[in-house]
Amino acid sequence: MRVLLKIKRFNPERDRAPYWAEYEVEVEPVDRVLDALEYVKWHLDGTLAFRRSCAHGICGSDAMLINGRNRLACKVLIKDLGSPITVEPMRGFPVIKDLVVDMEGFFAKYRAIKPYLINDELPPETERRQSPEERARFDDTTKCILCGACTTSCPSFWANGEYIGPAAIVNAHRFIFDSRDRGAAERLAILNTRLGVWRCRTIFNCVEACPRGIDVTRAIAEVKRALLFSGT
Amino acid sequence: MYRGREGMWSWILHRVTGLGILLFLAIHIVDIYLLGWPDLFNKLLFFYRHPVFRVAEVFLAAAALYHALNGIRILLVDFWVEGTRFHRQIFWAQMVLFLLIWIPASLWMLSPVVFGR
Amino acid sequence: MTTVHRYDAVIVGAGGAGLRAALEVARATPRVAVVSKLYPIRSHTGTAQGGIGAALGNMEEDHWEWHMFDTVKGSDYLADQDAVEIMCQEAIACVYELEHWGLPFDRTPEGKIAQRRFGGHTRNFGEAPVRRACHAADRTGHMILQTLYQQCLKHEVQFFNEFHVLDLLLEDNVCRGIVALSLADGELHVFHAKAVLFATGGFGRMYKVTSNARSLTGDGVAIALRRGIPLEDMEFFQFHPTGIYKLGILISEAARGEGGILRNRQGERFMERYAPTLLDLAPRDIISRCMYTEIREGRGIDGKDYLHLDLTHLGREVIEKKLPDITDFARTYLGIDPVREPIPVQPTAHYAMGGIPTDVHGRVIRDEKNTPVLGFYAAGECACVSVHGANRLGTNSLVDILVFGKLAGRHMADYLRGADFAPLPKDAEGPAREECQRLLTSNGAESVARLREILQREMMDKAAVFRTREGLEAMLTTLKELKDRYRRIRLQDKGKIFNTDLQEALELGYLLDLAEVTVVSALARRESRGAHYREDFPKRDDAQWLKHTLAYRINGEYELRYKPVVITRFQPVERKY
Amino acid sequence: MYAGRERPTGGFELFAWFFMRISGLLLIILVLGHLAIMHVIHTVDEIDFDFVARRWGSPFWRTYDLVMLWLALLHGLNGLRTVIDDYVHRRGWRVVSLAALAVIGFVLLAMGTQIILTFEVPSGQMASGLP
Ligand SMILES: Cc1cc2nc3c(=O)[nH]c(=O)nc-3n(C[C@H](O)[C@H](O)[C@H](O)COP(=O)(O)OP(=O)(O)OC[C@H]3O[C@@H](n4cnc5c(N)ncnc54)[C@H](O)[C@@H]3O)c2cc1C
Ligand code: HEM
Ligand code: SF4
Ligand code: F3S
Ligand code: FES
Repeated sequence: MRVLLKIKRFNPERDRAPYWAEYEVEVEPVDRVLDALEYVKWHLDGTLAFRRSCAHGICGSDAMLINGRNRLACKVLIKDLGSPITVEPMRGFPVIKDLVVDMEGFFAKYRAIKPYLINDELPPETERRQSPEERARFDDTTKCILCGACTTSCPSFWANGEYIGPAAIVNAHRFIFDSRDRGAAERLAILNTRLGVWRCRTIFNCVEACPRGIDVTRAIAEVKRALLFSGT
Repeated sequence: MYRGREGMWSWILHRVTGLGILLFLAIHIVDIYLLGWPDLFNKLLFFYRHPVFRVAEVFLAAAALYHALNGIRILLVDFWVEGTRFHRQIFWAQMVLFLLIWIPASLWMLSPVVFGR
Repeated sequence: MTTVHRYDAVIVGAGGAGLRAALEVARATPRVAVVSKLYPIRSHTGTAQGGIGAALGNMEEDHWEWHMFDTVKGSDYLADQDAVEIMCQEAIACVYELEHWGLPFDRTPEGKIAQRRFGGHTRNFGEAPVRRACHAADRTGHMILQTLYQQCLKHEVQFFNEFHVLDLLLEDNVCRGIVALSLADGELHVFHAKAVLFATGGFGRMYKVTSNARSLTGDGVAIALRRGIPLEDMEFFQFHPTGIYKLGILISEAARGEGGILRNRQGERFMERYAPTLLDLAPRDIISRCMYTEIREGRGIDGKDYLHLDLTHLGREVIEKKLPDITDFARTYLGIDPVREPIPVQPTAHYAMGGIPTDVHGRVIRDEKNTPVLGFYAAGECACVSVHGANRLGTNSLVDILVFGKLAGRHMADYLRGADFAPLPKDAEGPAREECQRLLTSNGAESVARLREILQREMMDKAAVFRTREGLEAMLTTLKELKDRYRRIRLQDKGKIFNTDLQEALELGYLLDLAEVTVVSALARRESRGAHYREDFPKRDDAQWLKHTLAYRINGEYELRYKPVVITRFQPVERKY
Repeated sequence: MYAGRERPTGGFELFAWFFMRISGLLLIILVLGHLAIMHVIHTVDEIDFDFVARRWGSPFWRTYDLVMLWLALLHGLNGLRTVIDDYVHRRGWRVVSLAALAVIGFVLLAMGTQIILTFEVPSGQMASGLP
């Protein structure tokens, strides 16, 4: 099946401004958009740059804007999109080249919420105990692969790039609600600011975009409620 | 244009209606202030009685109604644990409710302009 | 402009092995850098699904000796038993350590780490399957990678992300650092170090159908080979029985651990005929061969080259709770709901048992007398300790990367205290620069993609589950041709910024080298053992071949030497399940 | 739910967020009620100085309008503040626009409050129960 692929390209070494390039690619309906991109790279234009690694939605390399929505190129099939297919880099991060964006700012925000278990108590010789219910409490947010699809789909983030963004909040949630963690207060304090959770306007683009099916807005709401009321 | 869904459109509308009402509120405060000058106040009322404003009034009502109903949805998302799962359904329910209230109300409000009362 | 950095220790690769080692070294010195061509959390460790094996005995009685026995037997007795012993003992502490660092394992009702069955893991030396694989749904690797990365952030380990390592600085048996290409701007960086650890992962990408990521091209292994280090046991490459048909995406053994069954076109549970005790949980080499036998004998589904993995009897609850990700894969990529339909599967190239030879301290060794290279370490899939011998058991790779990542890191930390910076070679980045220049300016007509496609297809055909002398010899000829054509490639991207065209060309170079070593080693081993199956020599031959291969490349030619297997507790016997 | 030390409380942003919700909840009744009465039940044709005067003869409606004024204005102004925070990034501009917002907001609040509190019902006007 032939599909028209429109890619927003930009190579700072060559181009003054981004432009749209069009490619006719030969793919199977059950192929992924990633296959189409690789078709271009391998058969039509080797200069095309994009990130990818696992090709099955686990490593989080290839989040991009496909037909107007953020998705992983390796997790959306051609048959679900038809033709033409438009592909752009994620919004809100500086473009390094073509579909490759600079994620440093994104990871800086991730680091800001102290994404590691905080607990200075001496652990037992075997495992710390945690009931299945306590474990289930934060299961959803452990799935995050830090692909950036949520943060770059968020209008609040586009408007104000200093907003810490849903991905960082999701990862804070993962620890705040872990019964073994003792750092909830620190993290909540970091999120309780003008650029923290309160910038979220419950727009839900993040939930639609998350390739891991995380209910991001719910996680954010839980963090907000944790700030408002003790104990919930 | 990012292809957002209910969540994004409802937010854009909420923002636009909120700012719209705020603008009207500001004007409204000024005109009410003119109560201090009864004659001037009464004279300026022609403005509100002009058919153009009567139509605008219907949209003001729409804005307030939408903003209020969507505000309830936001409250549900914020405070009801399952709210985030059903936000889309709530949105459509709210839109149905909106039309059910707004259409009769605006017909009623516009009837004096169209038919004279 | 080349930038020169100076770190006590440089770790190449930010998968499980690299990060675990970094954490250990970071205890001794803050001057440790992790250099990785991917962002750490993009590493392939994150895709590991099923679990990590450790004899915690949380669900039923278990002992590390049992684990050791299974590992040795699974390896077809080629594993070094001293190393296996250490691994199976240390596994337990390593799992608890991860838990203390916050890894969200699934839990038993009493709140302990939950465990499940996995291929080849048994109770009491082979009696029946045992629950040994500690898991977090089917995302165990993801959780391990995240947890280790989080700890590295906590300990402020320095990262150089999207730096593609091109060369190892090794002179007079002393390691001096590495050279890397920064993808973002195309500049070369020299890292001057007292010690270097390679943890660059596997190289499944030399096969057409593989569970491995695009990035698993064996860079570190090939670089070591080019720098004169021999490669151990490269003929052993594991094919995992259940890759999604055509795509190769893995359906974890956990699916069978939870009770999934393999069926042929008649709906028959064919493993009953081959492995009456362990059935669908027999080791991978055996099941993959059985599957191909079924297919060859016309019992593939619709007569095609795949079979069915049937989970339908497990029920929605088990499938969605315990195997959520693979359920998602089946739904996304096949449009199949495993709750109601069986999944089409075929063996997929999965794991390299061979690699850079090391001792149990992660020190790279350079000959059959185990002489270490000073300051050069390797751990993880790129290394060969060897704990997996001729066939790795499921869950043992995650154990391997943790245990030997840790031990290597510990030894490095000790070494750093006594060592000094050996001077950098003159023009340290010269060879790396030349290689890039050559690829960038090469003006032939060959395309990297085309050559890689041929390589992958031919390797799948001739050097995969079943091998013959003719096939392997033909493969060698093909490889000679491909290498020749590789010299005449032409890149379209000549720029500096994020030049993935160049990167793919470099990676193809590594794959070609590794494919060649694999084939040369396989051709020489005239027996069948574990994952290496020669149709012309279908029997295991302990008298001649109970030994490790060491393949050297000297001036473009290969020389094979051999090294004895360490046998301590378990004498080789015939392998039956 | 979460373990650990005391949770942080307060903070202006938290308060502002919460205020938006509480005021919104009250405004549903106040604003929709106001609109229904003034624009649906009555129409602008009927509204003039006398109408207002009659209405404000009742302390109930004065209070009603005063509460509505404060809540709506503070709610709306805070809403506009978030909007400014979203779109005005240059530090200088943001400070200027927020200051302008505060000044205008204060003036409007003062005007509205003053007229509601100090409006004198002309003698002869009867306070009527219903507006
Ligand atoms: C789908 C799948 C499922 C699996 N499931 C299990 C399981 O359930 N249990 C189990 O025990 N094992 C499992 N395995 C095997 C196991 O996951 C891997 O063997 C193991 O994770 C390898 O870890 P590593 O640290 O050695 O390498 P990787 O995690 O692959 O990391 C390699 C690192 O090296 C870096 N790198 C590579 N080349 C360069 C270069 N040139 N320059 C700089 N950096 C470089 C990469 O960026 C990356 O950070 C599975 C494997 C796959 C493919
Ligand atoms: C009628 C009842 C009302 C309800 C239930 C309500 C509810 C809300 C809520 C919950 C928000 C916060 C939205 C968020 O944080 O994402 C909000 C925002 C806002 N409201 Fe209201 N409101 C009401 C009336 C008004 C009135 C009368 C005005 C005008 C004066 C107004 C102007 C605004 C503005 C400007 C915003 C900011 C919009 C944004 O940030 O996108 N609202 N409203
Ligand atoms: S929450 Fe979802 S979309 Fe956001 S970074 Fe994590 S996985 Fe990606
Ligand atoms: S899209 Fe943005 S505003 Fe909140 S709900 Fe998601 S983070
Ligand atoms: S390539 Fe890994 S998520 Fe798409």
